[in-house]
Amino acid sequence: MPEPKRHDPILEIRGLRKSFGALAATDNVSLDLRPGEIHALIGPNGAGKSTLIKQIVGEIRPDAGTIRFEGQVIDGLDAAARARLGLARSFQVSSVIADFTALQNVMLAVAGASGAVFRFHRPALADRKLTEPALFHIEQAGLAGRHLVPAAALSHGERRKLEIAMALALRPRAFLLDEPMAGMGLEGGWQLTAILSELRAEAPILLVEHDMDAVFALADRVSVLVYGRVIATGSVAEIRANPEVRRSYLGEEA
Amino acid sequence: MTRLLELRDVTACYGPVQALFGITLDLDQGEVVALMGRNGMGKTTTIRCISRLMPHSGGSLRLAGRDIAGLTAPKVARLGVGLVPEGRRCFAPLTVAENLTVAARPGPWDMARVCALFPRLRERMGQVARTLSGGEQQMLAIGRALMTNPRLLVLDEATEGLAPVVRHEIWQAVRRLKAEGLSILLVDKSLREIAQVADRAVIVERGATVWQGGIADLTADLADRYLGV
Amino acid sequence: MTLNRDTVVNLAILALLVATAIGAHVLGNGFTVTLATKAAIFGLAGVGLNLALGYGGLISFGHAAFFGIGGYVTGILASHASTGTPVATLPFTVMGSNEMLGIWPMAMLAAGLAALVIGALSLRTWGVYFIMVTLAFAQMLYYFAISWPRYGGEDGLSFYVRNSFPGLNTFAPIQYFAICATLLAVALVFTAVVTQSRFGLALQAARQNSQRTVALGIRPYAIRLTAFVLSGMIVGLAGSLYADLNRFVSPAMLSWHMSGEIMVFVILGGVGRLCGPVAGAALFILLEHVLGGVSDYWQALLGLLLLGIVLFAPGGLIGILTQRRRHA
Amino acid sequence: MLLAEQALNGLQYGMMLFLMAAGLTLVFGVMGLINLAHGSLYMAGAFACAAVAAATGSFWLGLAASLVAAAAAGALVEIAVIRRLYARDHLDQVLATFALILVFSEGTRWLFGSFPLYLTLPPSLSGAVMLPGGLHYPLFRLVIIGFGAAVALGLWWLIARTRLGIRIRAGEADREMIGALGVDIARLYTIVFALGAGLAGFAGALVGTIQSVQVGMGEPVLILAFVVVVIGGIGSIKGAFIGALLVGMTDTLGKALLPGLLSRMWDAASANTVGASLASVLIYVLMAVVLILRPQGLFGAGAGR
Amino acid sequence: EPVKVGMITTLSGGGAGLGVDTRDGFLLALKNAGEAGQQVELVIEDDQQKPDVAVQIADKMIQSDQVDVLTGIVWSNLAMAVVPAAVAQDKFYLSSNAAPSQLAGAGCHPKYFSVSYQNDNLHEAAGAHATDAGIGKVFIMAPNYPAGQDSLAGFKRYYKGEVASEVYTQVGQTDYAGEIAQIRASDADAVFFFLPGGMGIAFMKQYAESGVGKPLIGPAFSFSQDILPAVGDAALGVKNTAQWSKDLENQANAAFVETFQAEYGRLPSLYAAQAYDTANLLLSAMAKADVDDADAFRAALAQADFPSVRGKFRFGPNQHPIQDYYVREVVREGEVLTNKIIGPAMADHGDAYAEQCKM
Ligand SMILES: Nc1ncnc2c1ncn2[C@@H]1O[C@H](COP(=O)(O)OP(=O)(O)OP(=O)(O)O)[C@@H](O)[C@H]1O
Ligand SMILES: Nc1ncnc2c1ncn2[C@@H]1O[C@H](COP(=O)(O)OP(=O)(O)OP(=O)(O)O)[C@@H](O)[C@H]1O
Ligand SMILES: [Mg+2]
Ligand SMILES: [Mg+2]
Repeated sequence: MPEPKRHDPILEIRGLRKSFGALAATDNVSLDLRPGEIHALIGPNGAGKSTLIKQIVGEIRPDAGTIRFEGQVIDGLDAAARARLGLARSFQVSSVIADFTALQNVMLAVAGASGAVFRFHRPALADRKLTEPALFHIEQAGLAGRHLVPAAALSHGERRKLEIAMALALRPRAFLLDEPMAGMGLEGGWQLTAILSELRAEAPILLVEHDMDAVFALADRVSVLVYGRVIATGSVAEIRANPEVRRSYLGEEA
Repeated sequence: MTRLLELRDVTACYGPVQALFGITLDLDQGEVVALMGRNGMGKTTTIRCISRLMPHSGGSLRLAGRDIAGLTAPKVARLGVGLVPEGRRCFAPLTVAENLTVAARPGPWDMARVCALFPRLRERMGQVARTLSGGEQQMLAIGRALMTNPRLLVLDEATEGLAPVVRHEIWQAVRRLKAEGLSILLVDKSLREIAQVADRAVIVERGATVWQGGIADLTADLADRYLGV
Repeated sequence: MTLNRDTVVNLAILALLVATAIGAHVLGNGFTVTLATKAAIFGLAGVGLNLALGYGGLISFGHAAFFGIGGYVTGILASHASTGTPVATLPFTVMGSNEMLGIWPMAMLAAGLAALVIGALSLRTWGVYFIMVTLAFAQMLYYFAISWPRYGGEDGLSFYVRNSFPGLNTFAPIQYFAICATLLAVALVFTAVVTQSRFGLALQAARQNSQRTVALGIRPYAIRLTAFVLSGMIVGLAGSLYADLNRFVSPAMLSWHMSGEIMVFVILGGVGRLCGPVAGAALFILLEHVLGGVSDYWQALLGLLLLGIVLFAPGGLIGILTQRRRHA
Repeated sequence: MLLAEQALNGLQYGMMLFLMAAGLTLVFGVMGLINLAHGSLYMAGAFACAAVAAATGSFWLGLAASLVAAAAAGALVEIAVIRRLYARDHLDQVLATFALILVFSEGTRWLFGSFPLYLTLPPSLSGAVMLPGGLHYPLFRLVIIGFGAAVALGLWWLIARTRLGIRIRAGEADREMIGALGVDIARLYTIVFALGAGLAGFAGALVGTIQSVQVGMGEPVLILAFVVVVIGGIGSIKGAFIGALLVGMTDTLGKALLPGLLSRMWDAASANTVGASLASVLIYVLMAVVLILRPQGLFGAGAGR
Repeated sequence: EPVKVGMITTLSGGGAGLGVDTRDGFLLALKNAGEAGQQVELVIEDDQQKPDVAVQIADKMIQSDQVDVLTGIVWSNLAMAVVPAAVAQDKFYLSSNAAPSQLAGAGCHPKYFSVSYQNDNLHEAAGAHATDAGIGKVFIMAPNYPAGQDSLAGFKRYYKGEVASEVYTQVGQTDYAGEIAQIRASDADAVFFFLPGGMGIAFMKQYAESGVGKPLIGPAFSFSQDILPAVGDAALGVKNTAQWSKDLENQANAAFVETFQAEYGRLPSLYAAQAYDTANLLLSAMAKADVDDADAFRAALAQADFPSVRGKFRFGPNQHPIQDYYVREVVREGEVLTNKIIGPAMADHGDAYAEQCKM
């Protein structure tokens, strides 16, 4: 495999299609995620943003099209394999292990990232290779002091933060974040904006978000998805100025 | 104006852990009240107590002058509390149409009117809720609550995950509902919109009401202290 | 490991079981020792099932298959040892044996292989479907055993003399109890270690939210299959011990009643609690024994008591004893 | 001719299975409650029918009694026990309903003694009729086919077409939420459970009439009924119906044809026993194959783990 | 000196009826014996029809209760689990019902007596009867497990005609439409079936409804007094074979039937009769020898010097009965269905396994 060059896209999507019956949820989508960038994906509800993410991570099989990750075609890999390659996602609806404490949740992510889960003897809770990074990411996501609370007992916003902590703990090659700002609250929103801004240096982010304050503050590029098609890609300024986008999506927030 | 909802020093626990330490809240007929506070401060828990989804452990709750402490959740709902819960909670295996009709009660809100508010739902009428997009589910949850034709609409982060244009329409709808005389209790993070529609705000901090007052009196200083703006 | 409440309760349950057996032995009550042995063996089976069911969320209604396979391997080896005929000559000669140390690995291996095959197919399904597919496989074995005349069919297979263990007289009830209790303790330690390891973390995570574990790069299928096989092996060992307790095996060991009974031990004691199945099995056997003398209709009383426990003690016996519901 | 009769038998057996599974479809398939005591309610219906028929001399009164008694028992059980278990794990339901089996079985034995009871057809339903094509067929089996079809239609209509059905399914998906919307799900569940129990009891009376009325008669039914519901896909009335027919056909035709097929390979005696053994596991093989190929059953709702 | 007897039988669950009759028959004999009966100290335990439970109870009775004699097991598979180990530990076992072939042939034992029959006997008698009745072709059917396979073998051993078709059904099967269709299609003149318990009830009812109408022959199990009321008119006229019937004319039987009805308010079944004989056999031996003197006690048992409800009764070399078998017909007597003897099936018949017994 040739060494990918610095400015080559990390993630390359070409001609992706997916239909549910008559509905074309993804309609010939091509998209790049380049090193160091935050690429925001916006669009009306039901435009197909989450469906696109699900196809990238391998939860849904596309009908056509191809996905390359770091130069490698990953179409044949299952979801777990893609995660191991370094594609981390966050879920639009928080998806955490309810009975686990916040700490255990993030430890699991650390373990998953290390690829060594078939270890049978060492007590995980005493394994500092797991606990230390986990605690670090919990604090990073703004959940300091809440690490011993079972995820089921966290408030909605706190659970969203846990979702972020788990994504961070995967230390991936690329982030796919589905509405990370949702439920965050005002303060949490600011904090997350700061985190994501720094994170892009570590790994590029494909950011699906309806919070325009965050998108405008963070995005290096924005793509707009409507009825499964990319209708525009460009800088924040270009997108804000696009009349079609203003009409179908932004409304007064342009 | 008559008092519709009145909470006095409500406390509540999740098992051994106390979550509410004294919530006091008033909501008059036709009023829009915003419940505000940081993550994990007890907004949702307050709402769960009002809808009787969990028991409270102290204080009093009155709806239209009636003590609702001993009532069950369905009773309270039939007294006119329509809930749009946190996290949508649509009935996953049911279709959009079934979700809307499952608890419908007669009144001004019917299928046609909900579809007019959310045209997207009309297109997806026969689809099961599980496969709806996040925003579509949120629309469905709001529509479902409206179909019960409530007197008091309780919106817990009801605009989460909605596209800006749709969010805008929701806020317009809220204004319209208010104009029609519906009372609304809402939790939302958009200060800008709240400032425009709400009459009053209640701020909770660590499970207790720390401030209650007219929306105009909510100063930047308060917002900074309690909401972290 | 700190000495928290759970650990204390776990140790107390084991101590109680051992004390009962020793006490009965001293008083010369051989049958009570046998009952304690039975509790230890069923407890062991429960511990095995608990690994899959409690920690992995794999509600198997077919663990009698592994219990029975363990039993039949024991019975078959022992009966061939007594007649001196080989069990099989192809692809290589397998001779009978009446040494427990030789029989146990064979029983566990056979049960583990069966679990591998059944698990590999069944794990494509989940939830209630999983319950029913595992049941289906166990039923297939059951009907096969009933009508296969070679080893007695429905009549079962007696081998009259308990297999031997170096240095012990296995026919003495207390000595056989010692063997079973020791194996139970080993299995408990094994389960405790495994469930607290990374593997255990992943297994419990996969139970609750497999979509999430996949997104973390962990394959639930592989994790679950491993747990299922380990679980089957432990239950197979229990089956072997049970065969030796009775010196007899029969298709009843493969029936769905048996699967259900093992499951009841686990639930009664507390799902996903280390010593739950032991407590559950012991209580069940105690009730059966005590109530049996009360009335012909004792099973109705047993039913009422069980009902009381489910209704008023969520989390099973261990739940009552530790005063809290199950956590991660 | 024999094959035609066997196919009809398969159909009829399938209908009988559906009748036995109908109550379970409602309670397990739609409400999502694992009710191991389904077989006990089935038995209760048969005993009630036998007792009332013996006392009054009327089979029809007995049939009515089976419905009423089982529904009443169901309502009682729901209010006293099941109601407290909805919020719990499936496993607690398993243990509780297992306990109920013990109570029911021994309770019945205590009430009615240890010996099988007498329950037989009234003259108007007994005997065989001539079908077109010259086939003699027992009238009552035709009646069972009719009942099975009627119950299937009724259930399908109830669940798919009425608001009650929508509410039950909503309650199964999120009990708390349906309550918060003003639907008193507790009462609804009692009604549905009682209905399921009534159906079980009714089936017990009908089927018990041509089988036997004795303690333990519900056990084989229980497993078969679960098999049927699962093959069809949980939550689907149509699935349970098709599943029942499939199981009925497989079982009957398997028993009829396998020994013959095998006798081409082996001598008659071993072909007979081996054939019979294979036939008895055939439905389990069927279930395993269906679920391995279609993990959510034939008509089960797709994903959603 | 009292003799301690352990009775292991099925007293709960679906099969409890047979165990209850076994227990009641045994207790009645003790009661009728008056003073002598009080010399028997009886321990009764419920085996739940589970072989493993039966084994454990046997262990307990032997180790803790220190019984001298065991009895009571109804089912062959439970007997196979218990008997070999019990006699190996020097206890007497008197079988009041189950008598599998293994224990009659190579596995026979000086301390094991079958007071009932050998499992094949009733089927053999049915075969003999079918031959005598001149039935040319029979359709034969039994469940697919060892007892079922033995039963068809037993029938064929004494049946001289042609077997039209041999069918094995599923254990616990409840619907027989398929088999009935095969019967209808076959050219057999009669049907022999062995379907114990609920299986037999279901088959006979369904057969009666089907209108096939070929005569049925079976062993007594499906026509025993515990089951007949449940089968109802569907059983009327069916011929079945047994070594006992309530209308057998002898004094012991008259007394037994009368006292049983008086005591329990129902007619006795075959199982009750066998248990009654078992108890009386035991009492007869106790009168002659001390149970601790095993050889003498065994000799006393082997003499079978007791008034059997079957009339004449003696043991063969393998300590299984040599007795007469009868053909009975199901009839209605007033309100109740019961059996009436219509003729002999086999006289002084032993069993096919005695030769293999080296004792
Ligand atoms: N399995 C499915 N079957 C049918 N339709 C589906 C399925 N999954 C998704 N859809 C439809 O596909 C469309 C795209 O859904 P998707 O979740 O990708 O939207 P989205 O862009 O993420 O919207 P939102 O911003 O509201 O989350 C929606 O209209 C949805 O209803
Ligand atoms: N099921 C639960 N069990 C135990 N504790 C809980 C549970 N749900 C919430 N809590 C705790 O109660 C407190 C209040 O939670 P609540 O959900 O009311 O917060 P909130 O104000 O709605 O926050 P958010 O803005 O994040 O939704 C939090 O500390 C939370 O951890
Ligand atoms: Mg989305
Ligand atoms: Mg909240």
